[in-house]
Amino acid sequence: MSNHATGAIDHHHDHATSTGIPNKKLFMWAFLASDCMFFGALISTHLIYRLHPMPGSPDPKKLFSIDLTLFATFVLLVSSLFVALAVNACQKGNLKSVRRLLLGTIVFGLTFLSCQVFEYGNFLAEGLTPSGSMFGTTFYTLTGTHGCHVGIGVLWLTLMYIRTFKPADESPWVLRSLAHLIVFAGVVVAGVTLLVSAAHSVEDHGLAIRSLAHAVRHNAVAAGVFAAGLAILSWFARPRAAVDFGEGNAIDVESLGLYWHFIDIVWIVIFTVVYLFEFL
Amino acid sequence: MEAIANAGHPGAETHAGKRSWLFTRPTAKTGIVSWLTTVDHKRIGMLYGISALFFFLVGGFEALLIRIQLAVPNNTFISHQTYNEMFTMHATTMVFLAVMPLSAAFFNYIMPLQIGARDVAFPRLNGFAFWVFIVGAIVINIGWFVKSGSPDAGWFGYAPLTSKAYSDQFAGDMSTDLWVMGLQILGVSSVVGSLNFIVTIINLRAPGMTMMRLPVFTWMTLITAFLIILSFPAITIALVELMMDRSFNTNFFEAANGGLPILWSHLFWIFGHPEVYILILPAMGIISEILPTFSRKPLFGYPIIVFSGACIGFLGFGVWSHHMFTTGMGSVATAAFSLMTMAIAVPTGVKIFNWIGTLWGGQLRMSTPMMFALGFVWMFMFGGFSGIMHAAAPADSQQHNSYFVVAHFHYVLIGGSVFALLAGIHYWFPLIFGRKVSEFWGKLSFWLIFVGFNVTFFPMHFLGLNGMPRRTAVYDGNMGWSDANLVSTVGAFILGVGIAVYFTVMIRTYFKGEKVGRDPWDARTLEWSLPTPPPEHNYDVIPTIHARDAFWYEKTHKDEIAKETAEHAKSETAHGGIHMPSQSWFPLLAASGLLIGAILFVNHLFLWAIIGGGIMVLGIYFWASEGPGGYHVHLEKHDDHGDGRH
Amino acid sequence: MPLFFGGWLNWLTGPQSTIDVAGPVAESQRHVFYVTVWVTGIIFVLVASVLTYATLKYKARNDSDEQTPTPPQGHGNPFIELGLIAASVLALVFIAIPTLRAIWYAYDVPAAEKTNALEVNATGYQWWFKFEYPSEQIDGVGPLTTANELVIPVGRAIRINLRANDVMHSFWVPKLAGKVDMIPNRGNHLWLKADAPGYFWGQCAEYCGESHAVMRFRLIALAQKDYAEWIIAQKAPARALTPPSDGALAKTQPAGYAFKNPGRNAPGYSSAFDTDPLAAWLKQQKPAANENPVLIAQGHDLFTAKSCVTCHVVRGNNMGGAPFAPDLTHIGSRTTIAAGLLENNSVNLHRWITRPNEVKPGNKMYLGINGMPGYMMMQDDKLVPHIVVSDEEAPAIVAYLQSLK
Amino acid sequence: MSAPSPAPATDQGPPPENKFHLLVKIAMVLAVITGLEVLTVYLPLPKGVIVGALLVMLSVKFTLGIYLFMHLKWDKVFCTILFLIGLILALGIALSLLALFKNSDSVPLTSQQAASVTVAPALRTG
Ligand code: HEA
Ligand code: HEA
Ligand code: HEC
Ligand code: CUA
Ligand SMILES: [Cu+2]
Repeated sequence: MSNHATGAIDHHHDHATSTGIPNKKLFMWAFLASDCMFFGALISTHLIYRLHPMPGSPDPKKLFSIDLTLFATFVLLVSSLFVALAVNACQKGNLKSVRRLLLGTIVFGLTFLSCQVFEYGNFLAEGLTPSGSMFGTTFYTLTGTHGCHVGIGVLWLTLMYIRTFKPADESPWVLRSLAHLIVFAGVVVAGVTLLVSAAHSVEDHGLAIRSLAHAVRHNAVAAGVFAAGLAILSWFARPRAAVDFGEGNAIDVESLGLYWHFIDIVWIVIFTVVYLFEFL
Repeated sequence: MEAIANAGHPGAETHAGKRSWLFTRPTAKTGIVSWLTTVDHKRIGMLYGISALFFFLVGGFEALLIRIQLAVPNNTFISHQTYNEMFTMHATTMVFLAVMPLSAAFFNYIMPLQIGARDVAFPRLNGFAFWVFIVGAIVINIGWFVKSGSPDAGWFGYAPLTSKAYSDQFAGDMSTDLWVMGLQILGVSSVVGSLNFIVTIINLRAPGMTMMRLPVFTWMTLITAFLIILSFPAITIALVELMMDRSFNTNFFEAANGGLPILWSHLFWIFGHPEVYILILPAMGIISEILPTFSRKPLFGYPIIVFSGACIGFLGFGVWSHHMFTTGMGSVATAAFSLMTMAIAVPTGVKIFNWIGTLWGGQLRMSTPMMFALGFVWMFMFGGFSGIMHAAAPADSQQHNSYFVVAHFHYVLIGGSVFALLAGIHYWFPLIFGRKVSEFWGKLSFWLIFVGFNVTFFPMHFLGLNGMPRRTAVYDGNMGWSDANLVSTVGAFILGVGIAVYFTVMIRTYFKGEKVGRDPWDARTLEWSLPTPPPEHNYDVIPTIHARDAFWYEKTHKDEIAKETAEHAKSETAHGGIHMPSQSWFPLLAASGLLIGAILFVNHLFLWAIIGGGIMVLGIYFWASEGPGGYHVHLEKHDDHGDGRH
Repeated sequence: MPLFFGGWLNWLTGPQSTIDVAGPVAESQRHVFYVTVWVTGIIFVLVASVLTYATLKYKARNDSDEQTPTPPQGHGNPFIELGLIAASVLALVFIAIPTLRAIWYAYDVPAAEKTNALEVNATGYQWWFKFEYPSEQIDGVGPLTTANELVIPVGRAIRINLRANDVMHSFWVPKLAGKVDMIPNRGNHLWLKADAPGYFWGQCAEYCGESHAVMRFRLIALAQKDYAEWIIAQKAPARALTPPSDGALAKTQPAGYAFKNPGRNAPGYSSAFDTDPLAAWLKQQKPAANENPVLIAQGHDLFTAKSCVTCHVVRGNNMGGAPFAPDLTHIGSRTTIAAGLLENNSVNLHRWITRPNEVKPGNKMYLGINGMPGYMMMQDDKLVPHIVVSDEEAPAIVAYLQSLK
Repeated sequence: MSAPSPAPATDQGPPPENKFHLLVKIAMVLAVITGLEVLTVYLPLPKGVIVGALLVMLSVKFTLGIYLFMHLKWDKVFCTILFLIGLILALGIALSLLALFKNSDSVPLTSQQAASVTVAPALRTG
């Protein structure tokens, strides 16, 4: 998001900052310290209400599907690995890997979000609503806030990905990048729709090609958008003249990575404290 | 990269023509555009200062209405409802729109100068923080102009009074939504601004400016910034939960569905107590600059003052429940919070003692800033003592929510924060505007304020002990409160006159005041080595720091410093001159998206609010795409900064 | 005038003074306060003298003073600093010990007095207090319930369970004990004891909405015998006065008082009452001499006709009512109405039942509550009048309510 | 993963070491611990032991995450300190809040089924 929003002076002039830590990195760590308090307060709220549940409040054990949550956790973990590798690759100036890894992170991040949408769908079907019970209230708010963080992360990843196509010469690029972004958004929405629908039909018909086909058939528009979008995206990604993205941007990717890892870590906490503890 | 490359290599200008018109950087140095697009920390500081002083007058005006209503028993000057709106807005305005931004004004203007930096670490983000602050201020104050009226739930908005069931007088009431939304926005501004200050102080210090050489004001800025980033998330969460309750019918604070209103109180005060130190630490920083300067001595016990500041900040997170002694927490919890609270007296006392140590053996010049600073020491100490009385939980169970508390916090907030900020304005006025306030008028305003303040708030201790609860629009004449209230109201008007004199004198001085040159106070810290007003790029040559009171050292080692500066100047020119960040429209654009979104949201047009969000994202996107930009100031050609720009 | 020195003391002896206390709990809290005053006072004198001395001694008196060479640039003295830190800690210990003792003391009834303690439930409503005596059950009704005036026996520990029905309130009788909040969905309690019979002022001490300022109550401490009598009287159903059956009912009756609207926020207290409030209270328990049975019967009918009964219980005369409105069974025996705001006399009652919103803006009797229409009701998202008590009708209702001893 | 780099070479000192294998290994360790966590929940052990074990595994994952994935190991200690300030405060406040609300004084009325006093006054009449 802010790959160029920041830090000009030190970069150019006093080559080193007073501490040797790049400004952006310091900024990120301070922000994450603040975010600890943010999630700390939110998770505390959830736990406080779990300490003395209202009589007749829903039993989370019956609702939670540990398989799904475990799957989502692995997915987020892999995305975290990808972004770590992307930083590594960027530091070595390996542009192609950076792009691939960013895309991988995005795909896994979206898969995680799809899991969440799927889970919400199931819970709502079971009658757990944000307003119906305190458990619903805190559960949806907590995981929803985490989901928003993931969403922002995906947006940032996408912008970073598009950023890697910025031409090295000064040719105008904003409009192209905006178009790129919009197509990307279309693909994402269509993709998540397909994925959630596929998950539902897998649930109904078992894991088989048939159920996937079913999902595609029922979401023809989404499937069309998805396919067309992918085509345009690969056209956008065709090899071209030199780009303005290299080792110097490693710090940008790294800041993004810090944010993304932190989301993963928060999920690690949520996984144990919100999900696993309920099974005791 | 492009922007940096652009700035770094002469000749890069040739590419500039190919840039999208969208990214043409504004270059006006005067006029409205220059202010709307500024990234200069000094200008942003002034914007903060002027807005804060405006809101100080608004908040003070509200306070006067409160005092008029309370002047006599059973008064009918304003209605209960208006009164409730008035104290809510008075406190919200004073805390979030006057004192905090006034501190931020000093952080912005003074701190980078004190550490020998050319600007803050992220100049455009700094502009963004200011515009977001303005957005928050607007949202909170919309209530004056719409049918709902202003927020009326008190400045700590205890649940469930803020819930839909108890705050909607009629369908579509949005006063509480305005408050909730406004505070969230102000939180964003404060956190973003503070992250910037943290990075700046830690990373942009001039060579030789070690952490233990930082001026105390800068240290307090750093600690305050930490308090802000660590405490605001708590209130943000509380506000988000409340917003969910109000807008999407969740149950966080709905008692009937298992909600615990007291959770709001905890979350609020987890923020709220650090918040009061956010209000006082910058003030303490200012005092720690003024006292040494006017005593012509270094600060007594610098390391311990710094350490105790950090200590206060840290302890401040462990005492929040002292605002909740009467909520029935149980003996153990009450005792624990009671003792923790008392512990804060120790580091605070250390500061008082060291300030006195600074005076001891000095040569005190009783100029106006010094008067305000000494007034601060007295009044803050006094307010601190009533704080200790609150800290003793059994005593507090009588004082809580009585006028004793009102007395306590006005002593620390006005006698503390406001006195120090007024001192700071006097102190740095010559640096910022190159003119000095006349001693006579300065001292007159000081004495009016000092006397008026004490006449207003001293009797409130008695009112509290005599059982007068706060937040009451009327009281009966048979309770023994009438005299003290009348005295207090008279005092408030004396105080008002004092403030009026103060402002008038400041404005007059700005236009007609006595002109002064560099360093009129014979001061000690780096910012005074600059000409007045400081040039846009602050330092012609980034200074090298050799001692704690850097400028005092420079003054006592003139030759050595001159030689060093000349050398550095040479190497700096070799680097292509002074690099300055370009102005930008996008912080303003992003903030205005926030305003639009917020207004739509509080009107419960949730989907439309996405438009505002979209504008904001677009603003940030362009902001990211345009790059930091930058241009060079070449001192050898022009001593001015009009040229050398790409 | 309190502006000369002795006057300060007058500023501390009001009816809600926390200094001029009347019970052991408030006394223990005052004791802690005094300790803090002494300790901080001594520190203040010490620090202030040093500060004054330093200011005066080192002050530059004229311009030439300012030109003298710079003073020694001392940076600090660790021994002084550590010494002062130690001294501060010591001072705090002096405060901490009585603090801790009083925290535990005030938390709950001491073990020795537990068996003899009286338990009362107090519930805060916007903007009045309900009091229940769980130990005084009335057959087929539940605990004895009253409003806005809490009557307790002297010398017995009273444990008050604090509940809130809508928003937060706080229970505060300064002369007897520090406040404890009434918080929705939370079970709080406090205890207090009155040393001698007395009439005490109390007030809600947590901001609770528009009329928070006028959410008050009274606490009456009675000798054991008076208390027992009061309990018996209160447990009885409402008094029934049979009017003479000579058709006088049809005629309008004289009011017995002159009413002139005193206007918004006009005080409801009188110095006559304040000279001996306890005596006034005792007097209020007895029926008035000049009762007019016809007027009262008219009032009784109006009370039903105006649908006051949808909210208010008058046990014996009408049951039902609603839990969120004060029980009026013995309203005539209370010294105040509208939650301790107005003294209970004809004019004030008249004022309250004809113009509740002028006395107490936004009150629920005026606006309606929980779907029950009050003096106003919601129609098509607009408030429209529902109950109108005219100045002509009011005297009958006033007489009826006053008869409910 | 070793496509040639199109980015221009820079003069910024020695290139950072390649952490590819390390990172993959860490990810695997994290995955294994996550699996273990789920298993632990179903073990027939006393509740306290399981909670303890889960918290230990949680902290190990947390530490691996910030220390290796987030490069704290290779960064200046100051970053660690900065983050720890926030983390420790958040932990401390969360724990104190939980302690406060666990306290018997804090049991919500709505969860005390037995309580009869004015729990839901709207439901009672009289
Ligand atoms: C600038 C803001 C500021 C500052 C600095 C303080 C400082 C302190 N405050 Fe205050 N406080 C407020 C602003 C502030 N407060 C506000 C706004 C409220 C009310 C909020 C609301 O309800 O609306 C409040 C309320 C408040 C309460 C709750 C009262 C209640 O509602 O019941 C308490 C309780 O403990 C308290 C305590 C303290 C203490 C112990 C200090 C200490 O930090 C003071 C320490 C200073 C000294 C003690 C003096 C100097 C020391 C010495 C000379 C050393 C020797 C002294 C001793 C050994 C005693 N404050
Ligand atoms: C920094 C914070 C701050 C500051 C500076 C002040 C300043 C003042 N405050 Fe306030 N106050 C609070 C913070 C602050 N207050 C808080 C937090 C509360 C609690 C609210 C709550 O309960 O929710 C409170 C509550 C509060 C109350 C209690 C209300 C109640 O509980 O019912 C009172 C009563 O007297 C009061 C009075 C004053 C007065 C007389 C001033 C004076 O110092 C003001 C001096 C300034 C002036 C007099 C301005 C002069 C202006 C002119 C001369 C020009 C006229 C202006 C225009 C035309 C725009 N304040
Ligand atoms: C909507 C329900 C409602 C109706 C109808 C209603 N009241 Fe009330 N009444 C209340 C409430 C609620 C209060 C407490 C108000 C307060 O003090 O804020 C109250 C208070 C009172 C009091 C004072 C009690 C005390 O102890 O302080 C009197 C007397 C009274 N009402 C009389 C009447 C009469 C007479 C009528 C009919 C003409 C009436 N009420 C109709 C709800 C109602
Ligand atoms: Cu009830 Cu204030
Ligand atoms: Cu506090």
